[in-house]
Amino acid sequence: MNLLIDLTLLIGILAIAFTCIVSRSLFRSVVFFILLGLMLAIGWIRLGAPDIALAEAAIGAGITGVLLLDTLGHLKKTGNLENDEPAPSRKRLVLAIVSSFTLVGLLLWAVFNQPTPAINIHLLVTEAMPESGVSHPITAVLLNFRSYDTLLEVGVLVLAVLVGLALQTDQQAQDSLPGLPNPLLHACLTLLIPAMLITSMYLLWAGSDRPGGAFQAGAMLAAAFILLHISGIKLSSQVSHRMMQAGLLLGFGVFLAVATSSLIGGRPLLAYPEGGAGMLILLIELALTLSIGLILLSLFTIANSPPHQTYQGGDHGH
Amino acid sequence: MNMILSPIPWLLVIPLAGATLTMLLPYHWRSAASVVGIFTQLMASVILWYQVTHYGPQFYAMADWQAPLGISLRADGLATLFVLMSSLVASACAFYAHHYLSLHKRANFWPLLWFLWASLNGIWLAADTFNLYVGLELLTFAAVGLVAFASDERSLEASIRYLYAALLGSMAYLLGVALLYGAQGTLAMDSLAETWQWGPTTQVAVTLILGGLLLKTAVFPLHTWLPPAHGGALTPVSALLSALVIKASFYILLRFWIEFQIYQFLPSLSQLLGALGAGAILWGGWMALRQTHLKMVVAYSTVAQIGYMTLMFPLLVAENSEASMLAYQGGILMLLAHAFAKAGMFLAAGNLIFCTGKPDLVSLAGMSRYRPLNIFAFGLAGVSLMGLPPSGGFNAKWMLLQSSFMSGQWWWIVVLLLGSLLSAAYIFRVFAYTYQETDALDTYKRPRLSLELIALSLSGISILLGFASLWPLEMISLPGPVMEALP
Amino acid sequence: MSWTDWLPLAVLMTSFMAATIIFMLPEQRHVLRSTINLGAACIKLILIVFLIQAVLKQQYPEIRLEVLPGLELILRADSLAILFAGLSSVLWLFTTLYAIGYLENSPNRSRFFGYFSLCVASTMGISLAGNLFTFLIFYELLTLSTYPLVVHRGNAASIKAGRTYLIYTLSGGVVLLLGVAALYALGGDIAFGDIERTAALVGTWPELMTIIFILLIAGLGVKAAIFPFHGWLPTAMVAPAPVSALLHAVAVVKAGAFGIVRVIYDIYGIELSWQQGFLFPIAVLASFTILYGSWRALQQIDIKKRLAYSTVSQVSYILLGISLFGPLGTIGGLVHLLHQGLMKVTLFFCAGNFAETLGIHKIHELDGVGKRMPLTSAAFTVGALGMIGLPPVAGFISKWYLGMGALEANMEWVIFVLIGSSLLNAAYFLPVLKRIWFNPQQGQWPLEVINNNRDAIPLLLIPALVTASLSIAAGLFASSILSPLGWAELITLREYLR
Amino acid sequence: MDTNLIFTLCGVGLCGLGFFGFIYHRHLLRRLIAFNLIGNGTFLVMVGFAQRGQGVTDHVIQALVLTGIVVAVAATALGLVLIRRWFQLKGSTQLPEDDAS
Repeated sequence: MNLLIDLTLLIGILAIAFTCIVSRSLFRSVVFFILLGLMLAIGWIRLGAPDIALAEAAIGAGITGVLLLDTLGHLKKTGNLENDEPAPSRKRLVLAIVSSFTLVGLLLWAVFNQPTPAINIHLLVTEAMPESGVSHPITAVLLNFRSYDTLLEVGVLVLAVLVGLALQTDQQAQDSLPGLPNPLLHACLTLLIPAMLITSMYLLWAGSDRPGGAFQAGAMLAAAFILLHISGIKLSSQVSHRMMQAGLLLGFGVFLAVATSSLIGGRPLLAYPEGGAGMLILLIELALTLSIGLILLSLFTIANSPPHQTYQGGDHGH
Repeated sequence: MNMILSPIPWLLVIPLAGATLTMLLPYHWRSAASVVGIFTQLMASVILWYQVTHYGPQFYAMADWQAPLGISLRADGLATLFVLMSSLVASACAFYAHHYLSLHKRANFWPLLWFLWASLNGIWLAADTFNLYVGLELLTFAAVGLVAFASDERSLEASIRYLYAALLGSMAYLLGVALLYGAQGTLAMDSLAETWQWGPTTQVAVTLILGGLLLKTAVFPLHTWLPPAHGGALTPVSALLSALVIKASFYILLRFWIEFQIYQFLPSLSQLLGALGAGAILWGGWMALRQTHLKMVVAYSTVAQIGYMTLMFPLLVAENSEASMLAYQGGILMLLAHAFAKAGMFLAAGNLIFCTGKPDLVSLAGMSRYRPLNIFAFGLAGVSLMGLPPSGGFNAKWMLLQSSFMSGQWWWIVVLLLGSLLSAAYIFRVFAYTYQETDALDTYKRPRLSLELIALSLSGISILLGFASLWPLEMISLPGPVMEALP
Repeated sequence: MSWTDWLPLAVLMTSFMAATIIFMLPEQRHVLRSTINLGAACIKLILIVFLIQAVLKQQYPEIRLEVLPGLELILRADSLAILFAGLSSVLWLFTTLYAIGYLENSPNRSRFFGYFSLCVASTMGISLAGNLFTFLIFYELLTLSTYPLVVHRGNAASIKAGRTYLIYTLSGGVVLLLGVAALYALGGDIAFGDIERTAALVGTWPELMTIIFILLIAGLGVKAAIFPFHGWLPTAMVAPAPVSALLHAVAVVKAGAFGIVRVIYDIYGIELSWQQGFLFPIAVLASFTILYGSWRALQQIDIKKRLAYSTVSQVSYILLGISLFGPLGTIGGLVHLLHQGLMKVTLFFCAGNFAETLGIHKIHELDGVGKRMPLTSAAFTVGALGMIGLPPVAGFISKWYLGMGALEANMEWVIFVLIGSSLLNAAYFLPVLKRIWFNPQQGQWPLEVINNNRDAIPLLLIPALVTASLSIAAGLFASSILSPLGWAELITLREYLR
Repeated sequence: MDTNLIFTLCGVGLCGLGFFGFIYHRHLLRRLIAFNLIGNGTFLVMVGFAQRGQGVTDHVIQALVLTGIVVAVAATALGLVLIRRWFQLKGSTQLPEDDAS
């Protein structure tokens, strides 16, 4: 029975992915891409990875999907959606087929010749769990054992926003999506938004002993923010620019501060003081959730706003 | 040793904190904060150098979790040299940028630079394959951002091209790491090296990692994204990209190649890499010769110079330890000399373009008369890139030549020598333009003296390396994981 | 380490420091610039005198710096080094004087004199190099620092000449690098004079060592302008006259010839070279170049071009002398290294004077110039007669020893080469002298810069007169130990026939 | 055929399809979608392959995939920002064809 489900998922995922790639309509491609994310979420549950399933659904399918759809809407409005798309050349087709088949062949060869790993890291994880300060292993890995990776990863997120902001100089960005003046939608939102916020908080809190955590919670928060944004309630106009920036950096800043405080306490970077791991992790996660929500929202709004059109001549300041 | 005295975490914390601060501070304070950061960063690099030379390689367990469960950082001689190199070049480029960019551009430049710097230090010190992936992504984003923020059409196109190539590269790398983890059950480089077992899985993993890193390093024929990105970015950015950013993926490749002893088990792959390097030298040189814009000449020169560095791979041969050692040292010296020479050359080129106000070569006529200091800086860098003595580039070429002789691979000698002639051709072609006398009076703009001096000092270092090569060579030959894995 | 050991470095640094300071000087500060130039030249001469004393006492000052594992930069003053360094520093002084006069009021003097000093610094490095690696470094540096001088005028012709110059010299440099690197790969760092090591290598790898010899000679032959690598020299004539003097007499071609001397005497050893049969092909090639250069000189109507081909021919005398196995041939070759420098620099100074004073570039324009510019013409005559080999000018001494050397080495055919070449020399110089002294002036001078019937300005005239006098003095006082001949004999006795 | 293997194979397929799309298409948005497919495929391979080797649920690799997903969404967002600027500046949805470089 399980095998049947797995095989169905396999075929389904591949079929959707295939359609997504070859579909003539870009819109359909995007829709199929979102669908693929949802299918993958089921797949992740089958793989025993509910955390990833949540993240995939919220971030992979949700946020990425919204970003893509929004871009599509923009393209459609500027009339760039389907017109100037000549069929790629035959040479490209041959090259693409040959290289992807080579890749698949190599990977299959690698997969079917898998040796037995010499190191079983999960044993080490189990052994170290009591000292981690949390009871959910993934949170322990993300925010304790390999917290350095996570720190840099949050850096990547901040950096993405930073690049977006650097490209956008026009502060009074006018939005390409006008607010949707739909009373029904507003009614729905008044119910939906609090529910989403609560879910987000739950995800955050759950992270310490079961699936969930800052990223999933942050994504949920971002989804709520984006919904608000689309419905015409602009968060960016409610709070000042500086507040917004502080919010974006809050998670990264708190994370970095905690990391550095351990240095000053004479411990290695990122090492939590004895007994304080749980608290500090929760603190970091709290800050991260808010920041991730704001970062994902900003990524959405930055993509939306038109840039300054004029090229500013020479780049020399003097 | 007391953990608080180790400079390793500070090398990461300072730039990350610098990035955060410079994003939050008002525009006018960002430079001041950065200057403080730059000096602490230089100090930390020097302390690291002192510690490594006196107490041997340093290991640092992040969050106090030992690898393979946690993430370790390693500072051996090689890593320390790269930390020093990137600190020097990045500081020089930062000071240049401070004078070169307008206030608004500068404000955005600082946080991007700090992220770039953090990721570079992270990569030099990393000892974990997945950590390297995150570091590479951080580096890519910062670099793409720096290219894009020139905010004209050309740089935007270049940054998109760059982003796509880099993303594909990191994904290939990640896939390779996934396979390695599946086969070995660990991500830490040291334990990977210990438990390494050759088989189809590791071979495919190596191929994927190799492909991804080659794409990110812009090794011929995967170089097409590089010239527009490096040639189209703002001058201090071009210098950073050519001098440091491409070195990061090359450095990872080199570490993999030696520490996992790939050179020993896949010699044919080494030869392939050498062939790609040869292609890069000849094609990059040829294309540099055909460019009409100054910065494009310099950018294509980077393509060719990457080829020289790649030539060290086929010269790492298991049977001949002397030749391997020479290749290793020569290759690193080449990389080091290129970092300084290319940064100096890009900055000098930027100054020249600022003087004439036009990016093309023809407008350079009379420059050697009116702006001799810039031409001199450009020339010194050129000497090192051509591999003419006395320069770091020449010493490196000499060592690679010796290594080719010793391992009996005469064909690389031909490539090395032909390549020098080609590079001489494209560099002197630029000179020929600058020596042309025109009737035009000196109506050109004059860059600040500090801008000229920064370019000159970077180029000067590449020349000085010709006399002080022993110092970096001793440094990278300090005991450590790389030296243990060399034959 | 005694204080004399620092002398070689000091000799090098005088020019380097001068170059650096001059680069920094603003264009208008030409008095200061000239002072620095001449001051450096004089200091260098004094340092050379100290070096000569040390070498006479059989001390060989030496300084080393390890640049790569097992590879050192060595600066060492032995008698051969002093021969070349002495020549260059004497001629540098006069060429600098001349250049100051020549470039008066022309643009880009800062750049010019900066590279000029750099060029001499490299020449000093070449002469004082203690191993092939050091030699190679300064040899390439010489290429780099002469390029800006060749293209100095910045017109299309000089840019093109610069390109030709680079194509030849950089390719030569690559061939030389290949040879040096291969030799290093076989035998490690071989210092000059360590001929036993090379002998052992030749015993082990005779073919490889022959190939390396060919590579080294070919690489050096480009700068020495041996046929067929001579093409750059006449093209480079577009450069200003002081640069021509530098290329032809002081630095560049001499560097090539000097390098060949080093390779044959101090790397392979003259006996080994002879046993391996390396010398005969060089003798043939040198002879051919001598005749060919003279023949081409005969066809030129441009004064500087004729002098250029004359250089092609004359530099090969040096090689011919070296390739004659025996002390007399060696003396002849070495002494010609100096004599040719003195005489050729005189000729170029005079050619420059003709051009600068009266705008004369072609030979037929020289008619009657002897009356208008008697002193310059006299100096020119001394140089020309010396080239032909008439006593008492120095050129005679060289040819005499070359002839004796040929007999000693049982290569009588060389005598015919010498005679033939002297006849050709006479054929292309005597008509010029006839025009200068005996033909009447034909109409107006092409471009009379200096009116009121005066000769060239003193700054241009004095260097020419001094070098002309030195050419005669070198012939007249040949028996003195400090004359070129005396020094060449010292080298030959001390170093090669131990 | 266990679940881990099946999803590893699924990942391999996604990588192949994504790689095909990345090379074949010139439309920047399509290439970005293709990149995301490769990413998803890689994540599946990471977890499936590792768990197949280890034989149990591997929390370390799952945590890494979480990191990977976040990085991928950041990359996508950054790509979209650049692409949309490109649309606005050039009115084109693809980069000019490479000339001889």
